[in-house]
Amino acid sequence: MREINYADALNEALRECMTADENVMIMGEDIGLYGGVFQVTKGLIEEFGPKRVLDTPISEAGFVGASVGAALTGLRPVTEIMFIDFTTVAMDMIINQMAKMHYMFGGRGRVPMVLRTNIGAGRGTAAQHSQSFHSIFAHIPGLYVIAPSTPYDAKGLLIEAIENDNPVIFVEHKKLYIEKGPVPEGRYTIPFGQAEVKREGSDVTVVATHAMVGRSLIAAEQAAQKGISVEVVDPRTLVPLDKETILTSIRKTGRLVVADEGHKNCGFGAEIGCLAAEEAVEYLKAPVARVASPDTPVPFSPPLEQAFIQDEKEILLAVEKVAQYA
Amino acid sequence: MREINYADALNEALRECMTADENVMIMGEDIGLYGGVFQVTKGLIEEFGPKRVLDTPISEAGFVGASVGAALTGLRPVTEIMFIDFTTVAMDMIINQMAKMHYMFGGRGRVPMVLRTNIGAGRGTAAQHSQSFHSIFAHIPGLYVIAPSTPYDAKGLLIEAIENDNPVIFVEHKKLYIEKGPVPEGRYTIPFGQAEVKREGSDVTVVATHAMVGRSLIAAEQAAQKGISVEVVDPRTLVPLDKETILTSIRKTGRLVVADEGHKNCGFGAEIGCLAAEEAVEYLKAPVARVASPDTPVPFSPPLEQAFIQDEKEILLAVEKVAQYA
Amino acid sequence: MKIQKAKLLWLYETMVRIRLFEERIQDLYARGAVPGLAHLYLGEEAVAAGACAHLGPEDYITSTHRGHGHVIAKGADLKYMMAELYGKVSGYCKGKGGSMHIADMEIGILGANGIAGGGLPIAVGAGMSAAWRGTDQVTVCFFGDDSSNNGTFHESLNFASLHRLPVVFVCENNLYGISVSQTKHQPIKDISIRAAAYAMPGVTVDGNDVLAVYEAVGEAVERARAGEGPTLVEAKTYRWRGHHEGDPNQGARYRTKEEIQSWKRKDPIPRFAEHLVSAKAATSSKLKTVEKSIEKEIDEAVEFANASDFPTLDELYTDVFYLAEGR
Amino acid sequence: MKIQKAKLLWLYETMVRIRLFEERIQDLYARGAVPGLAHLYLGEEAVAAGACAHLGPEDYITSTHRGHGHVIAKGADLKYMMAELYGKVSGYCKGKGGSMHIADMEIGILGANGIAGGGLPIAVGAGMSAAWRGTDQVTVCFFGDDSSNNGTFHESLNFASLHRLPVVFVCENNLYGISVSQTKHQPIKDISIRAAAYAMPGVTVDGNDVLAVYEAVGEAVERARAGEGPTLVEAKTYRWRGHHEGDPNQGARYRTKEEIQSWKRKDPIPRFAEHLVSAKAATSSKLKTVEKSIEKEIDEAVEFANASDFPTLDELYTDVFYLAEGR
Ligand SMILES: Cc1ncc(C[n+]2csc(CCOP(=O)(O)OP(=O)(O)O)c2C)c(N)n1
Ligand SMILES: Cc1ncc(C[n+]2csc(CCOP(=O)(O)OP(=O)(O)O)c2C)c(N)n1
Ligand SMILES: [Mg+2]
Ligand SMILES: [Mg+2]
Repeated sequence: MREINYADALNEALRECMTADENVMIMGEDIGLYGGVFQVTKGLIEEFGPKRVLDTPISEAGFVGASVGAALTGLRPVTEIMFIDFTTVAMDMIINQMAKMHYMFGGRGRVPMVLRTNIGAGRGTAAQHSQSFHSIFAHIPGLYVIAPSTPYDAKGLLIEAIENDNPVIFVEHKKLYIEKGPVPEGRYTIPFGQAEVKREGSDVTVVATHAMVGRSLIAAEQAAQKGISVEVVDPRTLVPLDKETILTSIRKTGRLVVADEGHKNCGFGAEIGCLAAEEAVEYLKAPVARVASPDTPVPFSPPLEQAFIQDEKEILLAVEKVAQYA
Repeated sequence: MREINYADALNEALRECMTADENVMIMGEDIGLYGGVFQVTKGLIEEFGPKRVLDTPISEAGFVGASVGAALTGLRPVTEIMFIDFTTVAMDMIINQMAKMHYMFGGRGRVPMVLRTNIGAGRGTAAQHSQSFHSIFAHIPGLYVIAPSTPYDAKGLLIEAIENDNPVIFVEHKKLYIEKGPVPEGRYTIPFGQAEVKREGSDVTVVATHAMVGRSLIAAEQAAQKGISVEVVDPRTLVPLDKETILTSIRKTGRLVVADEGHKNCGFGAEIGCLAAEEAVEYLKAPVARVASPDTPVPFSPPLEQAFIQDEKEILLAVEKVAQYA
Repeated sequence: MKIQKAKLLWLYETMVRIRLFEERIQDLYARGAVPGLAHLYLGEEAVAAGACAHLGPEDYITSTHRGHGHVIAKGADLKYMMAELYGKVSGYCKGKGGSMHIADMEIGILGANGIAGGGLPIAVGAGMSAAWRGTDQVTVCFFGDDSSNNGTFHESLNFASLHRLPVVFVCENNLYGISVSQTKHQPIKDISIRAAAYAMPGVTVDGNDVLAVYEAVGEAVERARAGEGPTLVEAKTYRWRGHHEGDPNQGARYRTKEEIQSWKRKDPIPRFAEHLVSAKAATSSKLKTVEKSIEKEIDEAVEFANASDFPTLDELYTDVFYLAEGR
Repeated sequence: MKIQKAKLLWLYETMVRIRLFEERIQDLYARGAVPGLAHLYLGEEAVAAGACAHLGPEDYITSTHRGHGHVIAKGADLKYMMAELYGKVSGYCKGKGGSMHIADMEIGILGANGIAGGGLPIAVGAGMSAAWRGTDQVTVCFFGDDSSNNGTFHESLNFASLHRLPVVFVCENNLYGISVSQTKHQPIKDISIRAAAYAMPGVTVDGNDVLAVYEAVGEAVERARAGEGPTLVEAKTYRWRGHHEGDPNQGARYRTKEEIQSWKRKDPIPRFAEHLVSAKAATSSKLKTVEKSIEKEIDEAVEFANASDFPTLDELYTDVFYLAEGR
């Protein structure tokens, strides 16, 4: 199959949906002529025009709220927030409006919109342009939270998100935009709530998200050389969560490492670790291990930022640690 | 010792600190003539005047940001956000400015401010006035997150918070404001990072926060009648977290219930459950159990809201469940 | 602006419907029949009536925490409103929303809102949607004086004017945000001057004069339907009750009895009744019958609410997401 | 406004210092010596210089993502700036902040800011603090045209005017927010008209005329120190480079070469140099020596940065909280 990168896969998903449904529109800062700071919307304004590809002022609360209002009244907005760090200025519209309307209104009114944004450190952009607090959205009922780790998943999950009648927080990863992988032409969807076992193994389960998936696969390869068989499970959607696939793997291996780029405290790693303690404790042969970003802001200085980022090294260490327990 | 309620205890803490340090000022909506919607600031404008007790416009981002700027330049603002639900409109100022400045600036500049707000359902105020997403702040490095469960703790922790040179999210609980308890006159502080064992026991550890502490003590009493000895541990500060006291109790009882009013997914309960799985798994005799608000918005209708709120009944059920494991 | 006799009667009837509904809520609340928070609209009826008089069921409104008047004027059914305030499953939101979240997409009510200033961006989105879809639907966005200090006001008016969206921003300036008087929350008197910051027309009217509101919003709606963009209309008015039921003595902590009395003398309803009678648009006996029938309507609404069931507990878990067949 | 000869030279020297510093960063960035994001101030030097000319070390500024010019004009040491851009421990923030977070409380730099519009509320707080503490410190708040659409602009100007705080809001209107031209992000041309919405004076000046900026901000600072409250000063200018280094061809995706060239002809520095010489405030040889010494200063800054160490890895965990002795 032809290989394209994650950004182009997302671009194809947008083009597919905009061609199929004229009510789909995209908006955000610099998504038009500029094509998006990560080039995900490249070429779309030329194809669909400035109304369906709308460059917005710096008014995230305003245009996220406008997306909610538009979604309530017949459009299907796909709205970009340039970095997840900036979702903070629109947080009321996300947490109190977008997430809650369908419930508050007793099922009257739907909010079929997608909020696209991205996480990830490693580009030297410091504390306000490198965060990974996607777990915050998983804590708020009423939002689907999506975490694609490959170009294939990115396209299939985005089409599903746009066609879904509920509000979706679609969390991309900066460092993955230029990663290539096989992606089918045309429309296909990946249903929410279906984790994928990205590698099978029998000794240790690594539940990994976003860029941590690729890093876990590298660590798994290295572990294999040391005789440790690692299973890598990618939830793909944090909400809804495919608990069964995750628990099945944990019950099989009895050892759990959770690798998520968010901060450690009260993050997605905590949720999975607690899930194991609630529903698979009798199978656990070793302590659960979290590979997470430290509980510090993201530093600018390259060596500090590299130390901040947890990669295959830390994952391998965690795998070896839990593997020691018989 | 004389007994006063939680709101009055907070009021005393504010009066103490404003009397002791003229740089301490308070601001927020309706904290002046109105005395705060929960009467925490009652009488302070009469005593300290309208500059040090400042009623603000509906501009949470503006006045939380102003608090940050004032704190950087010599004042010690104690700022009230009427309900935690409204911290969303100030989230950038909290997450990207208040929490990060000391770190981003490499230690230059301090932000000695306290953001007071409250959580808790049960007053029939529905989805946008009843939330308990304090765990979000625990996920953001650079913020102390405080959770007083008694009038005594409320006063001592608030004085500590105001005298502390770091940004503090001080999370009160609506239903506790009218609860009475013994409170010393004058100044005293409770250091951050010291959990309190509110009841000793040997069979089950219940880590509880806010109103869940009182509910857990009732459940513990009921459990005792059934021959189950429950230890209730109140972290009092979620950040910094007194892991030792919590882990010591878990290692002693081998059974853990976490009772926090936040939503279940990626909440504080997940953090404590995961902590047990990381650092005390070999002591666990039973699955960890979370007593948390369901992952739904807070409904208005009284019977639904009552079903939403988890209290002594659910805690007792969880205690009995984990106690069944030998 | 010419106005039909039927419309004049509609304005009167609508104001009375709001007045009597709110008085009933005040009474029910005092007797503990209605749980939670109730922010009453008493005294401000002319604004909702005068504004919504120009809207059809296909047009949109966004409302506020003080929303009963807006949704009644937009055509909400008192039975479903009352049932919602009681928390009954027969209410507009199955009892899940309550007073601050009444919504009905069928008649363009995009929801009351518990966030002060939260409705403005949503109104802009509805306006954008109507413009993009090429309909002539207009959105009226209600909000208060203090809410005009929320950043959403700025972002919404900027965006709406930039794209000439069919939105009418109606600011109900009742001089207070809870206890904070306008002089303490903003350095201006006429909020309509803020329109100029967005190259948008702005006008201030007497919000207790239903015809003045009708005129001003009427022109704004015409501009909107003609694709000429949004307008900011400020209506000066006053709330008779406290911020919410339970605010001691109608807000005595921050307002004087004299101030409240002076505004009660400006009651928009008798003032408009006199006009109708003197203009021979209606006889006072005709107006009496209108009131009678509305009293009956409200009695029925209370009966309906009382007779309705609370939602069953499984409703706690439904509607978090819309689950289409097969998803 | 009378202006001393020494101040004239300071203005020139400051603009040149910014110009040469930014040109050096452009070069270092191209050669990969500087990591991360660099938003250069080339072409806008007159705004920072003209504004900060009225401030002493005890006064405050809040800056932006495009902040090098502001902090240089406020007196930042190029050595520590350069070291910070390199991510070295000898930098202003120990290398933890980088270009977008330079701060120095000792000389009133309350921080550059990575959030567009993030600095305004912080400036208001500094102004409040000065007023409450009874000092005559003034805060100058820099922000861009597109950032004037962030709700923080509205909330900050409202609050500052309400309490007559000593803050000068300096809007650098360079006609774009990244790729979005002003015509696409707001329906107005002169952002200064927004001041009226807050009963605040507003003025627009040629941001490439350092004396015009000096005059306008000077009057605003006088008002602020006299307790007469805040002012909004809009300076029309233009950035020569792309939004950040790496934005292809100085922003060719959204700007024409002609537009860029036409603005380069309005270069504020030679324009001011001619004025100085013709006004006999300085000889051109004198100006040359100024440039020379600044070149030397920058060379030393680069050497300093190169010679400095990166922070040790334990620094990752420090400064999350300030831990006083005994706490
Ligand atoms: C963002 C936000 N901040 C604060 C509140 C609390 N609150 C509810 S109503 C209100 C006052 C609103 O005043 P105004 O906009 O003038 O409307 P009015 O109540 O006078 O009709 C406040 C502060 C809120 N609901 N939302
Ligand atoms: C809240 C927020 N939204 C978006 C961004 C991304 N961003 C960085 S600079 C910028 C444009 C700023 O334009 P302007 O205020 O005119 O300043 P300029 O860059 O032109 O100096 C944008 C959109 C941001 N940093 N913060
Ligand atoms: Mg009001
Ligand atoms: Mg600009």
